[in-house]
Parts: sequence; C-alpha cells; structure tokens
Amino acid sequence: MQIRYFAWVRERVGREAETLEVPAAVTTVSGLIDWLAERDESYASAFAERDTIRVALDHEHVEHDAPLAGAREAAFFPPMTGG
Amino acid sequence: MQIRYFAWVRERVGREAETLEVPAAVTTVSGLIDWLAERDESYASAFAERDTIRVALDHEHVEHDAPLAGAREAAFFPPMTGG
Amino acid sequence: MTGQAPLSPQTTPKPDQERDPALPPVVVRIQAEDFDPAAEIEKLVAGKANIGAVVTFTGLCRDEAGRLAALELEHYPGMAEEEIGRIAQEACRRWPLDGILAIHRHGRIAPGGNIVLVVAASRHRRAAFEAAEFLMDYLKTRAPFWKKEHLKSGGAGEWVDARESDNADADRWTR
Amino acid sequence: MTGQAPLSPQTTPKPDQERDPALPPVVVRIQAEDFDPAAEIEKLVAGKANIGAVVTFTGLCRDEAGRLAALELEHYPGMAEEEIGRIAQEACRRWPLDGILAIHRHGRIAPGGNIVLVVAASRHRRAAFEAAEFLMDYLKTRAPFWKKEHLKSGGAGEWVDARESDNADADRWTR
Repeated sequence: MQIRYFAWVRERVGREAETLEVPAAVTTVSGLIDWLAERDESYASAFAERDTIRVALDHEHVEHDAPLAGAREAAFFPPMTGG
Repeated sequence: MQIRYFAWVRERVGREAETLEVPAAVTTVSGLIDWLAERDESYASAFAERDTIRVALDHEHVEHDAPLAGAREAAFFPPMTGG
Repeated sequence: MTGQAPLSPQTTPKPDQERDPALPPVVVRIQAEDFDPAAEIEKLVAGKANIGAVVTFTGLCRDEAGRLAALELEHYPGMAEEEIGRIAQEACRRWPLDGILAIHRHGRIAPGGNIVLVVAASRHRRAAFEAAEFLMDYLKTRAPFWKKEHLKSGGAGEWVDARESDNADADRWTR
Repeated sequence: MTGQAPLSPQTTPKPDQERDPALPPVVVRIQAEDFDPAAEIEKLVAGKANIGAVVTFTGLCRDEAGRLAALELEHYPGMAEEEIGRIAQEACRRWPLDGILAIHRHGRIAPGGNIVLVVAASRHRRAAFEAAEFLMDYLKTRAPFWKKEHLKSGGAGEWVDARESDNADADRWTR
C-alpha cells in the first residue's frame, strides 16, 4: 500500500511517502494508524494527536472508522489550511 | 421648490424638472403629491399608482408622511432597478 | 408606500457629517464610460499588504435570450453618488474593511456590457463577502437608477419592473 | 475525529462518474505560477451574453503586521484538483451557474501575492455570491493544502493552525 504524509505529519514521520506491506489483519483506517504508530518513535510522535489527524483513501476524505477496502493509497495529514 | 421626475414618472408628467411655488398649506410629501396630481391629467396619470411612487427630499429617501420642512428639492420616481 | 428597505436610519450619516477617520477609503463613481475591474482592484489594494480577501461583483447586461438590443440606464445625478456612498459607509461600520468601491454606469449599455462593479477588501473572507453582498443588495433597492429595455425587434422599450425578491434580499440585513 | 465539514456525501460524484452535460463548465487548476484574475474572468464569460452576475474572490498572502517573509503552501497533488473539482460540481448542482472556476497556488508566496482565485458566474446575483462563498468555505476546510509561515526574523516557520471558525463557515451550508 502506498502511504503518504503531509505537513507536520510528514515532518514528524521524516518521509513524504513509502510503500508498505500492510498485514491482512489491518482492515480499517484506525487499525492502520495503530499499526503505523507502533513502527518507531517518529511514527508514534506523528500520530500522537490522533484525533487531529485527517485521512484520505485514494484521494477522498474518510473518517477513522472507514474500511481500507482495497485502497491503493492512504494519506495522513493535519487539518487543511489552504485558501 | 425644485421638483424632479425620473423614469416613467418623468415620461407621464412630460418633463424632467420644474420650479414651482408650493402653497404654504402643503407641508408633507403626501400633501405635495395631492397638490401636483390636481394640476392636470399628465400629473394625475403620473401619480395614479400612488403607493408605488418613491420620493426623495434633498437627495435622501423619505416616506410619504415626511414633512417638507424647508427642503429645496423633491424628486418623484418608481422603485429603483439599478445594479 | 411599501417595500422600501430601511438602512438603519439612526446610523446613516447626513451628507454634511465628517467621515470617521478610522474608516477605510470609500470610492463611489457614477459614469457613462466602461470600467476596468482589474485596474480598479489594483488601485484599491495597492500598498496594503495586510488585505487577505478581495470580493468583486460585476453586474452585466444580459441579452434576455437574444431579445434585448440594449438597456438604457437613467439615474438621479448627485443623489446616486450620495446614496451609494451612504450604503458603503454603513458597510464600513458593519465590517472590518480595508477598502470598498462601487462604480455604476448610466446611459445605453449593450448585452454583455458592464453595468456595476463592487469591490470589498478585508483581512477576512467573510467580511469581504458580506460587505460586497450587502452593498449590492442595498444598491439594487436604494440607488436611484432605472432601467429601460430597448428590444431587437425595435418595439417600444419597457421600464424594467422592480423585483420583490430584491427587497427581500435587502431586508435580510435588518434581521 | 471532529470538525470535518460534511459535503453531502450522498451526492458527491465519484471521480469516474460522468459529468452531467447540463452542468456548466468547471475549471480547476493547481499551479505554482501567479494568475491573472481579469484574464480568467474574461475566458469564463466569453461568448455567454446571458450572464448577469460575476462574483470573484481573491485570497492574498497577508504580511501579518510585517512579521511574515512568506507563506509556503504544501499540497497533495492529484487529490487537491479532485477535491476542489468535487466541491465545484456540488456548487453547480446547488445553484444555476453559467461557469465556475478555482485556481489555487502552491509553493512560496510573498505578502501581497495571490493564493487563490474563485469565480462564479450566473444569471442571478444571489446564486453567484452564494456559490463563490460556498466554494471558498469548503475549499478552506477540505482542499488538501497546508500553510507554513516563514518569518522575517528568520525564526523557524510554524505550520498555520486550522481555525474553528472555518469549520463553522462550512457547516452553514449543511443547515
């Protein structure tokens, strides 16, 4: 699965994107965050303010309880501040 | 007193502006309309749809019950359609 | 008389009152010539690096499905400038603006031509949007302009009727 | 997760759905280069003589009382275009529009520079105002852009915090 990070989530994780083999047992956005946060301290720090993290699957906003459902790309980022 | 007419009020009265000696007994906008409407059939026609006529005294919108109060210029016109 | 939208008469300044020096510049012009929205906006925001939002309204002459040859706009010289100025000053009191502009044309205007330009500049998006819409709503119901249609068929032009919805739009701001 | 403004998820089209041919043209561009509001408006209204109202919003980089050297705008390529496109399509379904445009810049932008341009064209004034404001409100809360401040003092830039008022602005359209 392609994983992307933006803004301060990207800075804390320390990378823009990566391709990861997500275990079959991880089936929801929330599960994916749990799994990522356990990787190391950078990830743990990035996902510490868990409720503020926004998520997109294949370029569409989703809630944390959304199923991954075969999505090819997941992105994690803070609340948007464009415009 | 300087009297001005605009749009279809102007067309019905048949003139853009005129200076009239308004009798001292005419003290309100409503009284001025009564007095003008009696002048001839053109004025009567212009002021027939009385409730639709808008009035300005010295460049400010006023209601029909407003006192003339020494105004130098009165203007009569239909509802505005600019913009 | 019904349908005259009130414009907070308590706070509307008399023409001879001084402007509050804390209020932003107000530009009001009535002219027969066309205007250039981009140039007007540039003048309004020039040198003010703390403007975050500029909202522009341009009102154009519609062709009414090809029926219309032109609109003729009659106005009340003197009062037109003063009345739009009063509305713009009221907008400055209601919203934190860095500039506000209104240009209204008179005379004969062909379909596709510009009729009116309103620009509101502010630090804040909502203030700029609301001030521009407020100014347009009151301008429609209070600025002394009248439109007459000239038809392509050559038929005698009709005066455009005022729309009740325009009064309702203006009344929103008194709620 | 809280504060995510809903955008009528039932009616938001999937990217692979066909556009309704009755809907007006939607222009969405994400670019580093500056834009020219006047030229963009001209293109949008060209040849359409039944447009009566054009509302334009320009969002500019403020200097924050002289504190700011520049804003750096990060975005999510691909999703940014798609998400703004979805919001614009929703605006087309809600209001009778003759055209709608959104351009959002990314990269480094100095105070006074353009960040975003939104244009809505319609026969009707209220439709153009509301569609432009709707598009801006949702763009602020849903388009994947993030601003980082670069200070004149040279201090490490901070990411700009999302404002709760922006969510409240977007929520107005769901009431």
